[in-house]
Amino acid sequence: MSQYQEIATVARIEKFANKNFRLTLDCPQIAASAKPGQFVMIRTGIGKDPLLRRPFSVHQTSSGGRLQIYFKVVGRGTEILAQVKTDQEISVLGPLGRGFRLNVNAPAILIGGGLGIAPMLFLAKENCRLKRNCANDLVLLGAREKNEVEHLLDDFKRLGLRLLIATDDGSLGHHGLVTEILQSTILPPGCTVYTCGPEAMMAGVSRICQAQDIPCQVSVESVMACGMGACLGCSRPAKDGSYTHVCLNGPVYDAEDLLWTM
Amino acid sequence: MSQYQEIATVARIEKFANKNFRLTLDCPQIAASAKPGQFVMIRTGIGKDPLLRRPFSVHQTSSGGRLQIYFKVVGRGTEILAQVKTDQEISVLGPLGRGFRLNVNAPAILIGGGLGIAPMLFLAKENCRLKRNCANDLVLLGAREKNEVEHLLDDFKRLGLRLLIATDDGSLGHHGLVTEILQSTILPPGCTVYTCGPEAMMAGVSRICQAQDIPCQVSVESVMACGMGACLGCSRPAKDGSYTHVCLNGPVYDAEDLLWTM
Amino acid sequence: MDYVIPRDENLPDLRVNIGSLEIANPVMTASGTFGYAREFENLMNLHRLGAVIVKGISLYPRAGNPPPRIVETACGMLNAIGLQNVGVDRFITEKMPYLHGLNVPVIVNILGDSLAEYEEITVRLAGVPGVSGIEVNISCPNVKKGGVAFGTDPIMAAAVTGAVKKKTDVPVMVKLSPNVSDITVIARAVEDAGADAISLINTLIGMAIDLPTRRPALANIIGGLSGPAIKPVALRMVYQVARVVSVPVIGIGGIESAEDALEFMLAGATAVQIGTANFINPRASEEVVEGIEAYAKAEKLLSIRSIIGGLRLE
Amino acid sequence: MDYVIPRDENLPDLRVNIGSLEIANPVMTASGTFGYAREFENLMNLHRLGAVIVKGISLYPRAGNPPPRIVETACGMLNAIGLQNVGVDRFITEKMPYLHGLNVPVIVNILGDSLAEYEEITVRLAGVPGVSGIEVNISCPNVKKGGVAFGTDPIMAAAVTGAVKKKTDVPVMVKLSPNVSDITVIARAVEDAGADAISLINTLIGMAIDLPTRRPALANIIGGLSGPAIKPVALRMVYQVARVVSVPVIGIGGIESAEDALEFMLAGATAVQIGTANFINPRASEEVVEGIEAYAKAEKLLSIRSIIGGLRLE
Ligand SMILES: Cc1cc2nc3c(=O)[nH]c(=O)nc-3n(C[C@H](O)[C@H](O)[C@H](O)COP(=O)(O)OP(=O)(O)OC[C@H]3O[C@@H](n4cnc5c(N)ncnc54)[C@H](O)[C@@H]3O)c2cc1C
Ligand SMILES: Cc1cc2nc3c(=O)[nH]c(=O)nc-3n(C[C@H](O)[C@H](O)[C@H](O)COP(=O)(O)OP(=O)(O)OC[C@H]3O[C@@H](n4cnc5c(N)ncnc54)[C@H](O)[C@@H]3O)c2cc1C
Ligand SMILES: Cc1cc2nc3c(=O)[nH]c(=O)nc-3n(C[C@H](O)[C@H](O)[C@H](O)COP(=O)(O)O)c2cc1C
Ligand SMILES: Cc1cc2nc3c(=O)[nH]c(=O)nc-3n(C[C@H](O)[C@H](O)[C@H](O)COP(=O)(O)O)c2cc1C
Ligand code: FES
Ligand code: FES
Repeated sequence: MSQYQEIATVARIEKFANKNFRLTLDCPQIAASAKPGQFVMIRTGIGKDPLLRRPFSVHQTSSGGRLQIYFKVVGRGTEILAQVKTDQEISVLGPLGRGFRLNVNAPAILIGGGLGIAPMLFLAKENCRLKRNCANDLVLLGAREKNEVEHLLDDFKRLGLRLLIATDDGSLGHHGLVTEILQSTILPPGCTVYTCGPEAMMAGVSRICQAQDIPCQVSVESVMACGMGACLGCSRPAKDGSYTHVCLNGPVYDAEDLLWTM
Repeated sequence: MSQYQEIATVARIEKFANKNFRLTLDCPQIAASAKPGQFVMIRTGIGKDPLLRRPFSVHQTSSGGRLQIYFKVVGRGTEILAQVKTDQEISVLGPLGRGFRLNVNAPAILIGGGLGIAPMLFLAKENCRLKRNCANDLVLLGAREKNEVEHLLDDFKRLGLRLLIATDDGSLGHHGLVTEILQSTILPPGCTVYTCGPEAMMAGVSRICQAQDIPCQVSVESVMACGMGACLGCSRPAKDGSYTHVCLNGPVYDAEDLLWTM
Repeated sequence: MDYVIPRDENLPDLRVNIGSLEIANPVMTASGTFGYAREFENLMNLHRLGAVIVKGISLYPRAGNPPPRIVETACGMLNAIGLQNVGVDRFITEKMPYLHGLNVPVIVNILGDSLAEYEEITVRLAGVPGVSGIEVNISCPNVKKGGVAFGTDPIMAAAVTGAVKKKTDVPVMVKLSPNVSDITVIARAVEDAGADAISLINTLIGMAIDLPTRRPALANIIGGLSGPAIKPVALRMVYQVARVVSVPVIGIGGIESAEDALEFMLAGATAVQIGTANFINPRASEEVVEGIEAYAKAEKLLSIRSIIGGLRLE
Repeated sequence: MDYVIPRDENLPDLRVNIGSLEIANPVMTASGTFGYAREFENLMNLHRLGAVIVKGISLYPRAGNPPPRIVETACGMLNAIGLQNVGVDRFITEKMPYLHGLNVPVIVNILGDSLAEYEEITVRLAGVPGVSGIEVNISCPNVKKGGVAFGTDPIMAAAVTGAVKKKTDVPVMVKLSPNVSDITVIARAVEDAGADAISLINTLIGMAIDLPTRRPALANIIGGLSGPAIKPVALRMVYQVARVVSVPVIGIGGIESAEDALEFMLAGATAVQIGTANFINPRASEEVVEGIEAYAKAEKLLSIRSIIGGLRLE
């Protein structure tokens, strides 16, 4: 498993919703080895404050050595990151963690909620690339409002996947939760669910899957200091009573291996 | 005495030598009340690191509400400051300290060394404005090399002052120290010397003035936390054995009131 | 002396009590970081402050340490001012009249090298118009006991507290040094000795070196660390002490914003002091008052007192 | 075990000695911040390290604390990992073989709730191939003595040191807690008890609160503060201790660069450990080695030992 600490150059900055940004980074080594569901750790500032790197899922990579992240401004680190300029250099560490275990023989149901959409594009691309035909597969995207998701739709559509949207305010697609669509949709037999999003959403998805006996992989979050298994800070209770470390054993897990408290 | 904490906008950035920069700030309240020899305290970063403001002499002001500083990159704070962009907002506190006590009845000899040239332009302008005729006055500027001083010459020349230059490497003017010019020049009788520059230079100037009984005002530096008399951090031994506080009692002193150890 | 604290019934009640002293809001300025208040009059509204705590005053004037006295560190600063001050007598004649005129409670931070000095300063401050409280700085070395700080020995800390209490009628706050193994032991000792409130923390002892010259960055070699860097230590000590004493605890250390101040109050502080932040933003303390008020409004708190110690632990 | 340290005569001599152990350069990784080294193998050249110090090992496996275990603070971080580790037996079978293969001295950080536990871990580590030293973490609470940390009481600190020394032949470093009134008292106690070196500092005890939820930011409420924020405290303690003990002092706390490391050496440290910086820059420790080498070359030092304690005070 190769990992790199790379000085990436900011190639492009896209501002979607008020607080949602997509960065394209020139970052050839990491881009070449990243797998869907893996993440990178980024230094947002140059000084000693903020001190720690921040984790972001790999949103997509290009064969030209580029890597994208899609993020929301929620605090100091992301606020600084939202202010980068084109050609600026930033330090990126990755790829980190265990990504999705894509079952190319099963129809794939990809469910992304909020910023959890970020890794889903990469997974969708990989899925379609490996399967060639992904007409049987389905992408469900949930967001608070239209703005948070519509700019990403083209990228998904281009892959030829079926796409269903839910927004909390009804400004696009189903008015309500993405889990509601999941429950009301007839899923292709033998499918596998891959999901990333808010904890409550993933808990809901995993409950639904469990009830229908559908394999479900979830990508979860945790506070992280190192992202590489060195600090043991990113612990999360596992089903077997032990702690699992999200940066090393995750971020993608079989839903049934985790404890869901919500 | 009015002081302001102002959000200034960067109007212009000039890069002179490799590490020398001049910033023009839209900063109307401070610009309107600053006097030559006073200084401002600037927050260089947005985070908590670097924590403290950094002091810079007022280089010049304009009636249009602009204020300039002229600075050299020597550490973290100035490095960040050198990277500001036009239209960026930065927090400026000032005007602070006691400036030069300009004697309009005496010929003025202004001596600036290195970054000590910064406050001298403002003083020269004020001197010429108040006196109308400043043909009797003299400006001596010292620098390590040509690049450090030549970009400022036009601003001085425009005022109609006599100008003499010394550079350590001889790339412009006298090859040597500015104190050497001072000693070899016949000074107008009854003149007053105003100086700012490296400690050793000011010590030299003050020695020469003392020997010839010429009144000499010096603008000195000190590390500062608050710049406004609140922390008592900027102490400097005074001739009378007490400590004086550079931000409040200075930065401009009568040379004879200070202790010169060099 | 009684301050009439105007209360707008539409605004949340920000008043808190430090012993018998009621202050309009829980925000004070920390000793040594706000001069004698006058330095800030052009830059903020001094009347918005809960109280002003002035630079530490000793019996006789002190010249302080040679420079350099300060140096910046990561998210903090070290200072070794050396307790420079004009002495209690000149403080009373030169500084108190202005402070008295502010109509804001003034708390005088005092320090001494011996019990007798602490007592004598207190005696001289007794009855001085405008002095609403005394804050006893026990971080100074006790010259009689080989230079060990009063603040690191519970018996000495209690002795100073008792001595000062005996000589004054105004509330006595005792300001503890964080450089101890168990802050609760010292806190309990000064509470038992009669302290009306406990201020913490003073600075952590630190050091910085200038590599190019291979010299200490401070002429005094060691100095006191303050600023955001120390906030986690301060918050922890406030939390620990507030659980074991019943007098008010005043939280100090790295507070820059209303959020910081509110965190200290949740941890158990009745009030807070703003220190190093005054250097970076002269309006810091006023902004903290405004921010606390806005928070109280947004959270519909009738009184800010309702959040003191309100940390959720279940 | 003897390491053959290749010496290029054109390069400055970076070797230093920790008791009977000679290391190639004064840079080690701090316990708990470098995993078991393997985590970094793709990202740096592990062979450049002076020594690797592994995560604290206890007699039995420990699950550690519930999350959240970490939170960022100003220029620092708090951790309450809860000493999660696989226990000494699994450490020896699962982790040591890889570490042994590195040809870099491995120092095992150990911790216990009682003297007997410290002794037993030491016994089990005796003779394990690749174990070049033991670092005794005495910041843990002593369960037998009501949870007071071994490291805050000189008598207990000495007892642990003596107990471990008796059971091993490799050098024993004792790692002190900075949360004490007088670090020199503890340092002298462990030196007298036979410590071959003194590591300092461990983390300062701190706390953080999440205002929106009004909850502690860490499930454990309090945690250990590390990173650049604590460097001034660490440097001061290294300076104070190096003046009163004759065994090597190992400087730890907020070291990110060669400059930081050299400052600790000027203050009296024989070697340093890189902690939190590993999280931000996995190459940090290697870069510190490179930077120290470059400094030694530029300053024409025959041996890096010549700057230990070289702070200019005149
Ligand atoms: C494996 C992994 C992958 C991730 N991928 C993405 C991604 O692709 N896009 C993206 O936008 N984010 C992603 N995140 C979350 C992202 O790391 C955080 O939003 C970011 O670290 C916040 O940093 P900050 O400095 O802005 O906020 P901080 O200043 O650290 O925190 C500010 C506030 O935000 C809250 N906060 C902290 N982390 C989160 C979080 N994860 N979600 C919501 N609130 C939070 C804090 O509790 C605090 O109240 C991922 C996290 C993990 C662990
Ligand atoms: C009243 C006053 C007016 C000033 N006016 C100007 C001005 O007009 N233009 C200008 O360029 N500078 C001026 N200075 C100096 C300026 O404040 C410092 O250069 C600046 O604070 C350095 O900040 P930094 O963060 O870049 O360096 P730091 O990271 O703080 O320091 C980096 C290194 O530079 C050294 N250093 C710190 N201060 C100085 C200094 N004053 N001179 C040289 N080395 C220093 C430090 O010892 C350290 O080794 C003035 C200082 C004072 C007190
Ligand atoms: C420059 C300076 C001078 C100080 N002088 C005093 C003093 O005279 N008496 C005192 O009790 N505390 C003094 N302190 C400590 C502060 O009052 C406060 O306890 C400490 O700085 C921590 O708060 P902060 O992090 O908000 O600055 C001083 C602090 C600084 C930075
Ligand atoms: C996440 C984390 C885990 C740690 N675990 C241990 C440990 O197991 N044993 C120990 O002695 N010190 C432990 N420490 C303390 C470090 O070894 C070091 O003493 C401290 O972090 C200060 O150094 P720094 O500022 O460079 O990080 C830990 C520190 C961190 C941040
Ligand atoms: S983030 Fe450090 S071990 Fe996972
Ligand atoms: S810089 Fe604070 S008193 Fe001068």
